[in-house]
Amino acid sequence: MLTIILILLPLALSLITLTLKSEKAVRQYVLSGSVIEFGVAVAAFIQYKTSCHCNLLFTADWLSTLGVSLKFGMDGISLLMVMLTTFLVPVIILSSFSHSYSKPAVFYSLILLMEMALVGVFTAFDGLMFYIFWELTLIPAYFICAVWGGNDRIRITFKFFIYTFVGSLFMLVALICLYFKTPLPHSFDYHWLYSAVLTPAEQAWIFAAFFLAFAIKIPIFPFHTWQPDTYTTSPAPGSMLLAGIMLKMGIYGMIRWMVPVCHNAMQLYAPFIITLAVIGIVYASVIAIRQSDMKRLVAYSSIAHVGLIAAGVFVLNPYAMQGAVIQMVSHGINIVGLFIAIDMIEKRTGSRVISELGGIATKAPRLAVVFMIMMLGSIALPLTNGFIGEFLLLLGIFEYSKVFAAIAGLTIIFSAVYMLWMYQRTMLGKTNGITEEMTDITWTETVAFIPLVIMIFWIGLSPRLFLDVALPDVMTVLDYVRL
Amino acid sequence: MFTQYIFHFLSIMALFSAVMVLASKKPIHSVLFLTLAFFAIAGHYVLLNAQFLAVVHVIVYAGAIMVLFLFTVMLLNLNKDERSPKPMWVNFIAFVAGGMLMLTLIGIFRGYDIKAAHDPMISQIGLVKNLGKILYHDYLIPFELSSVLFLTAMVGAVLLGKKEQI
Amino acid sequence: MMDYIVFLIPVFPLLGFLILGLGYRSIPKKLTSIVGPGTILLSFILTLIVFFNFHQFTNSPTHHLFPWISVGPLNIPFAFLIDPLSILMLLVVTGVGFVIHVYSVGYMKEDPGFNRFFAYMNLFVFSMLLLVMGANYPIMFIGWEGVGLCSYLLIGFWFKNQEYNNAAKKAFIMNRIGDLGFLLGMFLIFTTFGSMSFDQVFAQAKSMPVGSPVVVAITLLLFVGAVGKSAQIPLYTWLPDAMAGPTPVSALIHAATMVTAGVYMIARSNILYVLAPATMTVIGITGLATAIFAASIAIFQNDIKKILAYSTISQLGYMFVGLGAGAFTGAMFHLTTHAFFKALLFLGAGSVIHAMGGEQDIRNMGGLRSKLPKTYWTFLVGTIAIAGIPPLSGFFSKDEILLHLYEHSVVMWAIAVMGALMTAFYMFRLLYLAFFKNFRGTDEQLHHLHESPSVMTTPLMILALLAAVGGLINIPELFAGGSWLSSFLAPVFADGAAISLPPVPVSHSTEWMLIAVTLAGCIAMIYFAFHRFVKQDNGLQPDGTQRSGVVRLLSGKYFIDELYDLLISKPLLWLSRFLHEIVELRFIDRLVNGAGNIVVWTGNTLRYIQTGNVGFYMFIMILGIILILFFNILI
Amino acid sequence: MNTLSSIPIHYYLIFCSLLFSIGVIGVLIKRNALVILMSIELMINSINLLLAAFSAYNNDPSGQIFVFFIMVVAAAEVAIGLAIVVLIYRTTHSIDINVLNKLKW
Repeated sequence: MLTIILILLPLALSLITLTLKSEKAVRQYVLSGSVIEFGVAVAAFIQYKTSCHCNLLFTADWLSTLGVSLKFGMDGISLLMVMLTTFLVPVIILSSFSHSYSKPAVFYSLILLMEMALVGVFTAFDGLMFYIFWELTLIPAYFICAVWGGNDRIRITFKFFIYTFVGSLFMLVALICLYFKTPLPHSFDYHWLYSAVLTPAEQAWIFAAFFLAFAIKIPIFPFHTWQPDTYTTSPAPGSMLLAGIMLKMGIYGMIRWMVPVCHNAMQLYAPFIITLAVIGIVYASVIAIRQSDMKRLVAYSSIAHVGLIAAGVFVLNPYAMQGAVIQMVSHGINIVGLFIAIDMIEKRTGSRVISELGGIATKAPRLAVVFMIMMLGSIALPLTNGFIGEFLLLLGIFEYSKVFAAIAGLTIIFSAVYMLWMYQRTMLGKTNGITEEMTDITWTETVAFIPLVIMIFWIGLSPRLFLDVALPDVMTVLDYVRL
Repeated sequence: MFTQYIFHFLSIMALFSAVMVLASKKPIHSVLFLTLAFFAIAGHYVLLNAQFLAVVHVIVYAGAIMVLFLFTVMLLNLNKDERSPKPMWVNFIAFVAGGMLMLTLIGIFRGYDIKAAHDPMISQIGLVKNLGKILYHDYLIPFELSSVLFLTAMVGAVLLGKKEQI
Repeated sequence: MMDYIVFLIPVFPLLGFLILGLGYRSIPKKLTSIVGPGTILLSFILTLIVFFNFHQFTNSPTHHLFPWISVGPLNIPFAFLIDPLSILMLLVVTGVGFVIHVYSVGYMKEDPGFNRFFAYMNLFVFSMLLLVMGANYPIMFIGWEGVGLCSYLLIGFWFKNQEYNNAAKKAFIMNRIGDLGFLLGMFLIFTTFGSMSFDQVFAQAKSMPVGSPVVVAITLLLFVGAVGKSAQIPLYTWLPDAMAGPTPVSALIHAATMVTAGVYMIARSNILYVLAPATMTVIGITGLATAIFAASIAIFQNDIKKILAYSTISQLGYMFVGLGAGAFTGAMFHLTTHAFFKALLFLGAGSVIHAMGGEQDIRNMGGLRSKLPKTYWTFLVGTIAIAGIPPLSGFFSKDEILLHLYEHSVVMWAIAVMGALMTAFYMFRLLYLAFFKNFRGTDEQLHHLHESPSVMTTPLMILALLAAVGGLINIPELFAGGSWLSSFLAPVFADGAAISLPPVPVSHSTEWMLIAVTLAGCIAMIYFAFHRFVKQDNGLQPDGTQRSGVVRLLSGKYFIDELYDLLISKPLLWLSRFLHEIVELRFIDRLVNGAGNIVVWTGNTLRYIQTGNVGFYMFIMILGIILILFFNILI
Repeated sequence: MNTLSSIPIHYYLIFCSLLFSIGVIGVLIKRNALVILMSIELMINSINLLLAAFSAYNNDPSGQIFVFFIMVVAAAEVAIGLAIVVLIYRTTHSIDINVLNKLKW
């Protein structure tokens, strides 16, 4: 029951938001609404912990002749993703209050719609539902970027839309193909889809279609070119939603669909895919070193990080899979934190260009500290959340192949290089004309960071809560591989 | 044997007229040759013991349609040569294409071994009585609808033919 | 109870960090100067309690705190290990750390970032304690990276200066290169032994054959980590730059504790290393090369802190040589005495810099002996100690390493002795130039000259005392000593010692002879330095002077920084640019956009088929019909 | 066995193919819209005849009914077609179809 509330609540909130007029009312309403949503998610979490997760299952007939049903539920992995989504959305909303967006009702309504679609993706236990929500996320994302974005937004969002849409169409094809391979009566129920009997060739094709969809969404090198532009152009909340949550859909999809359905093909093609991912890690990291725009730098760093996660999924062992799950959460938190910090710098100085900034730490020590913490999480310093994920991922990859692990491990060096470079050039040094008048973040703005900082250290210090929730289902997923 | 001669005669006449429709320089000659071709085809209908069709054919084609053509030619005073014939290579390609189509069609039909299930000479289905029964029994609604079609066509033709710009 | 004491040791510095870090704006300096050193003092006291009751604590050496990461068979508890080795390190870290904290109260008094400084310092001690106390490799790695972070923060403490920030960044990144090696080594340990806990790994390692490739790989990877952290060739260039930080930082982090982490880690994993003779050779050669290399650079440096930095690298090299020769106790002994005398030297240098108003070039010093008597005398003690003159601490520790080296290989011994001679030379050069003869600085500086306050000189004296008598903890048999440290650490190295073949012990007469040779050389060097820099006064060349090739090479630090810049930084930046501008924008993005453009282009092109010529349409149509029919025939 | 049965149905097929092809060639080579319409009529007639022939040979009246309906449609088509031709002539003073190439690109 909680599951369906989690989906419907943001939708209802979103629709009601449209009726509100004043910006203040919209803000209060949206923020409290998203916090309530998070509360529901926490309730689901507690319920999940204390009882079996069948309580969270919701089933209703929809197109019963086609075997499509409204089936939503949560296992450990979805639960973590839902927690991440519902946790980040209030933070994102709160952080966006420092800006005054035109047509606030529509803007926040779209954010809530996005939340609803994302929760839908993570809780769908039916292939067609998964696809529908998957595509549904594109609509608010498109409008947020295309209406409130920066320079050249139309071209860039158009590319983003078409690119990811093409990918998801392949996924639809794969799902339908899979549907016809299910035992009679055909059904989109994920258990039925898992039980589809596939020849190796069919598996390879379905693998390819799924991979294309997810690789574009994640994005894995070389399908990433939409990403830096889109992250750079989007308004800050849009970038956060895209980078913090939306790209997790791709990895989640890999775990949810590819591993159980086409693991043979995955194992067969894993060397190529991991090679791609590892190339992407190094490639994006190297490119990030010389970026001049902070958002773009973070965008490239994100490609490197998610490349590691993708490689981790493909090695198909519990460490890496666990690492991927926990790193999805960590990466979402860290990158949202970084984007918030960048947004606050941009709001105060009007610039995101690294070479134009400097000396912010003297003017805004609080901002410098939180930025440092986000950065440390992002470069995977031990006792921050990033370390747990990267440690497990690299360990898993190491078990698979030592060479890949060594190359992928370069990310810990490169991430230090570009992150410290950015930190040094923007935060440290002397102030200049642009940063001279800079003020520190206000306490209300700091509030947006506090949950993130708490999560960074919580996961870093004691990841057990999160690891234990996901572990049984990670094992279940991996059991499909062993069978 | 006699019917065979008639068949060949009618066929040759129809084909010759058809060729002449194309070969004539003046549209009026084309129309006249077309009329000849229609009569030859009407003969074929008779040969097939489809009297009803033969009659309708003569009325509709040789009567109504030909008159329409003639009127158009004459009213518009189109009875002159084409101002600039198409270049040779276009004609050539057209002939090749048409010839290929013909060869393909003949090639297809040659491949089929179609057995005549019934002798057309003794077939009674082409008689007005039989066809009328079927037409007013099985095909009543299409038949009635065809009158609507005519009405539509008439309205359309009138509208199109009006002087004023629509 | 015992568990609590153990846990509290790192908790105090962490608390200090949290208090000072969260309230860095509001806490008055007075309070900070109590909280900052106070937390370390508490840890030190607890360490002493542990030390004096160490039998109780080492009965069950591993103290579990809470489970940290657990995934299937991977189980990493947050646990501490208390054994003689970690107690020794704890004593050094908290003891020297406390002294340096006290010193910093005086040294940093005027700095606006006073609170921030102590917050970082406390965080550093916390990380270092984790590193030392960790009962498994990942916990050690937490500390390992944590100290790297603190080093970064403290080197770039004066963050308005981008040069300093560059130095900080360099230190962090070079450390990270090592960390990657450490991390991979850890993974290999896990895949080999199925655990990362010291006790389990070492217990299993005991039964491994000597020289198995996997152990060699593990030890080499771990050694990469040690190379990064302990500034050995080729990853040493960050340490001289790290002198950008405040001097107490150099003393604590870049002399006494953090840089010795590599030595500690190898000593900790001694069983693995004993099993990998190939790695031991690599370590020995690296250490020896570093020792000589850094010492030779130090001879021609003029910055007081840079000299000490190269000296540190060189001394670390000695420790690694010791490790390579299997003298784990010797290395740890040298680590301890080095912590004393190098911290002393750095703090003394800090006192000098403080007095000179920030001047660091020894060419502008001179004659400070009379102006800064306390600093001079303590500095002298440190110099003698590092030069290896008996009976100060440096003599004993260095001698122990040299002796082991001699047992190992005479050639290596000879090279190491050469390094020791160079050490004596450059240290006395420093001493003479800074403290003897006449003052060469500006009048303003002369006017400013003053002895440091007692809050700074007292730590100097404490450390001088330690540097003087620190050698007593391990007086060898030769001098009728009890080798207390050896027996104290013996349990840790017992397993390793049992595996490795005991070298043929040299006779006492040989030992005497070795000592005599070394000592004679050192004294000759000291005299040579005296002759050259005090008598003749020709050691002072301004920056622009033409010098012979060798000297230019040495004073240019072998141009390694420039080489790295040319070989790594520049190509990396170039590659970054290439990948972004050519591969990314011109190739991949064009490919993607090309896919879109092909659609547009196709549409644009096929549009022209729509000629408007009806005849053409009909022709196409008929062609289509023909094709359909034709395929009909075929099928 | 009647005499007429000596005309095999193939004769009709070939004859109609020829007639149809002539119509097609006419459509292709002529520029005069009127003649093109005539060619279309020829094609329709060839189809009609074939339908009638099959109908007769198979003794199935539906074929002939269809011919009837086709004639209906053809008559309507010619009426409209000629109206259009007249209209074109009025606007362009030509019934050359090559003039009618405004609907392109």
